[in-house]
Amino acid sequence: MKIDSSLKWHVLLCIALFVSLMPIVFAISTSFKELSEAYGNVLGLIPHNPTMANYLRIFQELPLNQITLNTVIVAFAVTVFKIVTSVMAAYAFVYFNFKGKNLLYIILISTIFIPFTMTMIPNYLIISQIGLRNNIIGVILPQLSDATGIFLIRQAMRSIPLSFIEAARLEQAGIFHIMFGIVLPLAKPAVISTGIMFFINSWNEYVWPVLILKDTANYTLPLALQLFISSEGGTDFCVAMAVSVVTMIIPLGLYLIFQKYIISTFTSSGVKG
Amino acid sequence: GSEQSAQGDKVKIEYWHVNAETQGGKTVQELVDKFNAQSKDVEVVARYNPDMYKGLMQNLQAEAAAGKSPAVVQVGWAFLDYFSNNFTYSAPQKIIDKDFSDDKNFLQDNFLPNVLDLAKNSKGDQVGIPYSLSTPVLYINRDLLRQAGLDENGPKTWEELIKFSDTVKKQTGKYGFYMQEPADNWAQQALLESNGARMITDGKASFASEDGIKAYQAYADMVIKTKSALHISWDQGVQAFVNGDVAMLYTTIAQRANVQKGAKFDVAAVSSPAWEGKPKKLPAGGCFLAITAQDEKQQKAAWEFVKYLYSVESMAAWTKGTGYVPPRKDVADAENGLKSFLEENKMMKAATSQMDSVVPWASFPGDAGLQAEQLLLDTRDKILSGSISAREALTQTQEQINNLLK
Amino acid sequence: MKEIVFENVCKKYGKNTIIENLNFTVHSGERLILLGASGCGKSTTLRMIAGLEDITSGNLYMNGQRVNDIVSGKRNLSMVFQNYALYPHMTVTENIIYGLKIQKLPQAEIHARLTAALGKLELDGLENRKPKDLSGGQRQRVALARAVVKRSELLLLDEPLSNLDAQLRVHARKELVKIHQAYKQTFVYVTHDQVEAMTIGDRVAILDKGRLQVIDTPNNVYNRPANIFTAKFIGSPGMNIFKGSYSDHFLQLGKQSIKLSEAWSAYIGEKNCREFYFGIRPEHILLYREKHRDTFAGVVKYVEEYGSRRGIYFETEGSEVVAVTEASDFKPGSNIYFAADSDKLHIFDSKNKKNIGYPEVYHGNIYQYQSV
Amino acid sequence: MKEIVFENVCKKYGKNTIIENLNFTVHSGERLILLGASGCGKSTTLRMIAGLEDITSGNLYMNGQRVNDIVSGKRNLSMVFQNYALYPHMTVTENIIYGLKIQKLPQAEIHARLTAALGKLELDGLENRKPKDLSGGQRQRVALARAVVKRSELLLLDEPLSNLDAQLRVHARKELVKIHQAYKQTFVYVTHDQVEAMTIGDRVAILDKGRLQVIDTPNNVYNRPANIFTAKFIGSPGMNIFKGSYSDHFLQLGKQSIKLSEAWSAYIGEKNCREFYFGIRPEHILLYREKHRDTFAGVVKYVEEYGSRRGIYFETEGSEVVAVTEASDFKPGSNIYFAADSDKLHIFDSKNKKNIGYPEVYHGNIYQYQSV
Amino acid sequence: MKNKKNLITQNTMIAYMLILPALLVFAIFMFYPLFYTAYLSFFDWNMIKPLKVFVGLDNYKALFSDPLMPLVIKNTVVYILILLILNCAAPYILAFILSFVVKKGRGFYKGAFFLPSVISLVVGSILYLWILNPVSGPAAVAAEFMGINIPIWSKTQGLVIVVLSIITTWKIFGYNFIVIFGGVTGVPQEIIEAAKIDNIPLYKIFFDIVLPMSSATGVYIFIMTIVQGLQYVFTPIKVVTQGGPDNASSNVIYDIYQEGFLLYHTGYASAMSIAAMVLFVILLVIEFRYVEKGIYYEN
Ligand SMILES: Nc1ncnc2c1ncn2[C@@H]1O[C@H](COP(=O)(O)OP(=O)(O)OP(=O)(O)O)[C@@H](O)[C@H]1O
Ligand SMILES: Nc1ncnc2c1ncn2[C@@H]1O[C@H](COP(=O)(O)OP(=O)(O)OP(=O)(O)O)[C@@H](O)[C@H]1O
Ligand SMILES: O=P(O)(O)OC[C@H](O)CO
Ligand SMILES: [Mg+2]
Ligand SMILES: [Mg+2]
Repeated sequence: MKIDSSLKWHVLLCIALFVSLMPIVFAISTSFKELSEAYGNVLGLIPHNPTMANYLRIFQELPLNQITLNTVIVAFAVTVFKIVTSVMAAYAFVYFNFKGKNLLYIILISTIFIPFTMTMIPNYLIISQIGLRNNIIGVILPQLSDATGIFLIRQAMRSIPLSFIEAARLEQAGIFHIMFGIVLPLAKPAVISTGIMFFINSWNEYVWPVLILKDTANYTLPLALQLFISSEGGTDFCVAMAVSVVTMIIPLGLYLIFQKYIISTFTSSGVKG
Repeated sequence: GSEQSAQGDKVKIEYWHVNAETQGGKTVQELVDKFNAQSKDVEVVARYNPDMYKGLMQNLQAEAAAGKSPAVVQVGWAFLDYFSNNFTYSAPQKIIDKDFSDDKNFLQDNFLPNVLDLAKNSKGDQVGIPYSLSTPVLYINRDLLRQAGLDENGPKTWEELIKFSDTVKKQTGKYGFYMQEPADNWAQQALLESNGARMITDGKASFASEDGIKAYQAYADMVIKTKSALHISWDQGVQAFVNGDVAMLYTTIAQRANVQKGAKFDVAAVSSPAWEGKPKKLPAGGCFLAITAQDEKQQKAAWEFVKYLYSVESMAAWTKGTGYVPPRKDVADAENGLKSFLEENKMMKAATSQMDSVVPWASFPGDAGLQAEQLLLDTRDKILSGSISAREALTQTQEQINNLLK
Repeated sequence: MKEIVFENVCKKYGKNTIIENLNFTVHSGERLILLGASGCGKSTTLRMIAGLEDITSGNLYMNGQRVNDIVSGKRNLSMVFQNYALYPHMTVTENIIYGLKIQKLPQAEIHARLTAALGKLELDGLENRKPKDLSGGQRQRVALARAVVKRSELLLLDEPLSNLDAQLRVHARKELVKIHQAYKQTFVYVTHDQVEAMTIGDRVAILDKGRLQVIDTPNNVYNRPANIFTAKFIGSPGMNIFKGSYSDHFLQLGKQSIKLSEAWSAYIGEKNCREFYFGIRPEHILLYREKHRDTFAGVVKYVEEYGSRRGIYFETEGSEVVAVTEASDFKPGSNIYFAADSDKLHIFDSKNKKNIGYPEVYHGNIYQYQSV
Repeated sequence: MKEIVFENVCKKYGKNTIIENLNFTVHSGERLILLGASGCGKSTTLRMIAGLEDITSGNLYMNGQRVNDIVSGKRNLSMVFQNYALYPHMTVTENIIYGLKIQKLPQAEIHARLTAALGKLELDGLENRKPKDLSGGQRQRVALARAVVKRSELLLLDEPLSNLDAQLRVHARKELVKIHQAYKQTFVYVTHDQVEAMTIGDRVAILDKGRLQVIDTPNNVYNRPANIFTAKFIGSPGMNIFKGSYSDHFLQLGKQSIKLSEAWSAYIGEKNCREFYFGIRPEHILLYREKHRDTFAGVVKYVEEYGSRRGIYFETEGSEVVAVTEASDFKPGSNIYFAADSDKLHIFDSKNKKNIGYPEVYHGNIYQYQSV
Repeated sequence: MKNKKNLITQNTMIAYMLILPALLVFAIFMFYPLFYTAYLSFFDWNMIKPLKVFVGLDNYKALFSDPLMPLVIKNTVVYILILLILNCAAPYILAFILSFVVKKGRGFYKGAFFLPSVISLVVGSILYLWILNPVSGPAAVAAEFMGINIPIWSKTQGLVIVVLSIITTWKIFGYNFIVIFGGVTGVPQEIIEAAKIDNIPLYKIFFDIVLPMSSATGVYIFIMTIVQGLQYVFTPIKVVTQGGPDNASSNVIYDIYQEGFLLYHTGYASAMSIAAMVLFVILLVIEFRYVEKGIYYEN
């Protein structure tokens, strides 16, 4: 009877999974198809005439290594900085009392709601003025901090029982020990999930880099993808899918490699000891 | 930005284009490389701007706000007025007159007047030179037409097209017709103006004439009444045609490569249909080149480059790479031009053969022009969803637009 | 090595007063036991010493220095938390040596202390487990180990052995005393186990609803309880207390009366009191099946089995009395007669509920502390 | 009302075997105590009964039905968790009545049970507190109240009173027994407190490293321990065990020997054993300052104060012995002589470590259970 | 006393130091642009004209009389509701099922659900545009086998929002799921066990115990779904419908974009931005005032 009741759930879950994974399979399969087959044989997941042409094309036409490297640099830099600044700020908001704390927090957090397009032009002017146009540093700079991160990590820190901090205080642990020895490990799931979110978002970011980056050699992957999408000329769907696959391959790979670790940080929180 | 490079004292200029890899991006780079190789004192950097002319315009906006500007830009026809009103540019003839007396007659000699007129704004200034030219054509699925017992060469008139469409629907159960529905009214303009309506008369919207209403309603009836025409977004419409689910596709010649590569059936392109007894009026798609270089040296360099792009060889390469129709007079027949290419690519003929019907793409004047265009888009959705008649919708919208334009 | 002085210390949570005007001294190097009913404020007191709880008013001194505003980390103490507060993300070893690593002790020293603590607390083999994979008692021992390895001047222990079995508890108790002998730390030790209090404590402080009731040696607390609260609190079951009156050698309890010893009669006469409470420990009550001279009568309500002994709860004159006996023939509902050996009486003032003292003859009368 | 049968039950965590081949029955309506050293598997056993822990192999039956795969909720039982497991976001009241509300009991009934439980466990006034605003003992009582109000057929209690003071513990103990008398549930009760085990248990099961050592009445467990482990485990300090040999009325311990009583001599002769372990409880050892006939000699190592009594740890023939005495004049380092009253001896087989039994004359010899 | 004072100032110093880096970035790249935006909202300008015409509150007035506004706001609310159901409620339930009901294959499901979230929404949008093509996409072809006709959602009012939300969901579901899963499994096992012993039905355990105890995570996901969801859904709108048909899929953020970057009503778009921000901040304050009170935090 145990098996019975969970079978029902498994069926449900598998349907959900199918919906969720099918597009990815579809993308991969299409990237190995010729355009005519992409149109004609929509349901077939295995190409009749598998072709590498789509991949060859992007590798030949684009400095793909450089573009990938750019994307990696931007995504890592943005993620690391956002996480560091967020952790620091969240820590201050949770474990210190100071004047104007709540007001400052509300002000910072309310910026979560501001669409990036709103601040885009003034930011572009700033970046231009300091001569970082067409430079990935210019892409990175305005993204060194993030209210969302502060918010999430603060939430997580607030869920850590005070008694652990108390125990550490008794050990004469200073702020850095408490931060790195106790709070961070216990808030690790939150920090990692926020980091993942930052990474993914930055990896796929498009609007801002488009504005800043001009030369193909400075491009990031999502910009490269745009090269194959055109409303007027028609999108070369197969090539676009090949770029998409290339674009997703690194985060996907990273995720698959660290999946165990990532998932376990979420599940092993066991904060209540 | 456009800086002077120390190396070789070449003037470095930027050329902004919208050509994705699927739409001639490679050709842009080839042309630029060739130019750079042969030019002693100019070096061009080509910069792709995603998201078509709108995207380019956005980037140009940001650039201008930062006090910079490229030297040569592609400007979509829809942005003709907006561009000329808001950006600093140099009329090509002005630069020619100042520094390049040899080229004094370059424009008159090489371009049809109706083509040159395409790049004139509402004040009548020649803002730039037409570069990418496209017209709407009718792609047909011959297999389907045959299956429905119809003439495999497609309809010649809209009236015929409507019948064809209904027949296909009845005979095969598939859709008969799809007219492109991007974020512009380009194709719809062809439909209306060919029936004798005018989108704009004397700077005012005038599409809600009887002719306009009739044409639009006929189109809407296919969608709503007989349900033989498809009302769907552009990519999906093209996909449906290429997949063989729609018999006729009315869209730009620029989609030729895509359709040709993707379709597995007997596909052809024929010229835009006309309304019975009326002349065709087909809006020009694509773009013109404008010179936005600010200082003299740059302007000179820009012209050198522009002139190069309009050479017969360059034009031919451009057409081959993109599927656009050459705006220059003598390219199509020249040996070093497109002669052999056009012979091989029958589909192109549908477009080149209707060049004499080209009219400017309606661009509502003034700052509200873009908004007027948006209103027309909303109107299209309203009419095609059947929530409101073409008459009512067009009349209302016309009034609204004219209020805006005041 | 740390002397701790409470001076009018109060602690409130919102409007609730938890600790009221606490005044006492923990001598340097002594082992002080904090006893008191559940919820009386023991943990709170400990946490105030540790600096984890703000002091609402009053002063707390350590070695003469006022420490109200000194943060925990600067007080040089270690603590075993009632709920252990083990770091869930660290292994047993990491939990234990975390503080030592912070102190930057040499690796060898850390290792030595760790090994010693693991051995003493029988934690070998669990070094790499996380707290959630330990049993309750194992967690508690890790908490104890963590506190002990620090060898700080002051050790605060909040029911550190409550989840250990008797053998291990005896063992741990011994180890704690050994540690104390080696390092002479000041201990403040909260426990509910009276045997633990008696064996470990140099002195015992008893709290009731946040007020200090008594602070005295374990022996005195048991044999010479300073007031009724203490008398009832210590011992299990606690002392029976009756409201009585005295007249002419006779102790009157409701309608019944028994004769007191000469010594008591003289003493009470001397003290000149009429109304008082008298108390007798359950294990000092003599029970009879039949009425005797100088016994009170009652009816058995409830019998509690302690193995070879029983707790007989019976009612007399409207109040419940408990006696502990080896006899097994009292059943609920049966009549019972009892006497109090006047040698083993305690008498308290009816007003301030304080012990009025003992006649000289009984001064040597120190009974053995017994738990059932 | 629930009978529970363990049949070859095993439990492993990964490679660690925690419970090995457990076979025993908890009779319907009995109060069974689980005793055992910290980490021996008591909580695990309880959790298997509750259905919170998968059974690795073997069968568990309740009222004859195999329940290995029956989910907790369907087993109709309540449980007091060792670490309370209170819902942190609910108030005391909400915690207690949550289960009842789910059962859709009438409001009045819920209210009545709540009020009764609050009263019995002295939780009045705390109704609206959240667990984190309670003291340790208060939390424990809430956990107890939550389990008790359900009145289910089976009550599992994991050290439910460990954080209560003696008075409250006596009181809660009484309440628990009353509840049992009223509803005759089956109790399975884990405790480290031997007094609790003796007072509450109908039978006591002793576990060691996941194996059942003995299951018997409290009296027998104390007075007639079935094997050496039990003998050492029960009592605090536990029984002293020596390896000895017997020849001709004399008990040989290393180089020393003492004479045994006739009864023992005869019994041992009858059993025909030479080598054995003999055991004596610390409270049954007689201590002398000077050498007497039939005494062994030793040197005092360590003295533990229990208030009026002391635990004297001394060494003899290389092993440590502990005796409990009222005498106060044994100091570490001094010589000591001791005898074992042969009335109070226990003798175990040297191979299987089981009790060989007692000569007939001693059959009535049931000593009182004592804790120091 | 002196000591405490010192301590306080020292602690305050540390606190400020910790916040400083974030604050610096914010000041330059967020607050300054915001002020600039606020400033622009009082002008009629198209971003490049040399002349900014001061119009006072005209932009705001226009905002309130804009006939599109009610529609856009309604759409925004509908988006929020759908996104909340799909990306807050659904993953919560799924996380609960996976952590307390179905224990086998947990890792696999978690991994698989998370996969799409690493993929860019542009790709996702294009993919779905194809897959969900109601005439000739795989979904339509498959549905045809079963005799179902897929409506032309991209041109159907109401439905278009649902489909765009589904595309967005495809992307953010996995991430939300995994974060919520972390929160849900953070509920101590014993507490769930206590409830199980009491034969509490699963849905009750969910609502009475898991939800309140993981509410810190819940609120986070709730807010993130609103904020991120609205911003994320921007991409599919842009790629798939451009706000159509007849604005039926536009939302506040897309509308700001359209006004600002397609129609170049910079001043007006700025006014819209500021109004939207004020609206969201009010929501946030309400959240702090009322929601946070009901939330269970350890400290
Ligand atoms: N998840 C786990 N993985 C490995 N070992 C475990 C795990 N959980 C418990 N154990 C071990 O199982 C043994 C039995 O644990 P259990 O909690 O049943 O002990 P116990 O008898 O209740 O002890 P205590 O009296 O200290 O509470 C312990 O040695 C413990 O370390
Ligand atoms: N945050 C709080 N708000 C209100 N009252 C509290 C709070 N924390 C504790 N209390 C109350 O303070 C009193 C003292 O608590 P404390 O933890 O010191 O008791 P304790 O003596 O250690 O009890 P136990 O032996 O049960 O652990 C208790 O009655 C408790 O309910
Ligand atoms: O592709 P083009 O340049 O022909 O333009 C025609 C389309 O309608 C533009 O959206
Ligand atoms: Mg406490
Ligand atoms: Mg346990």
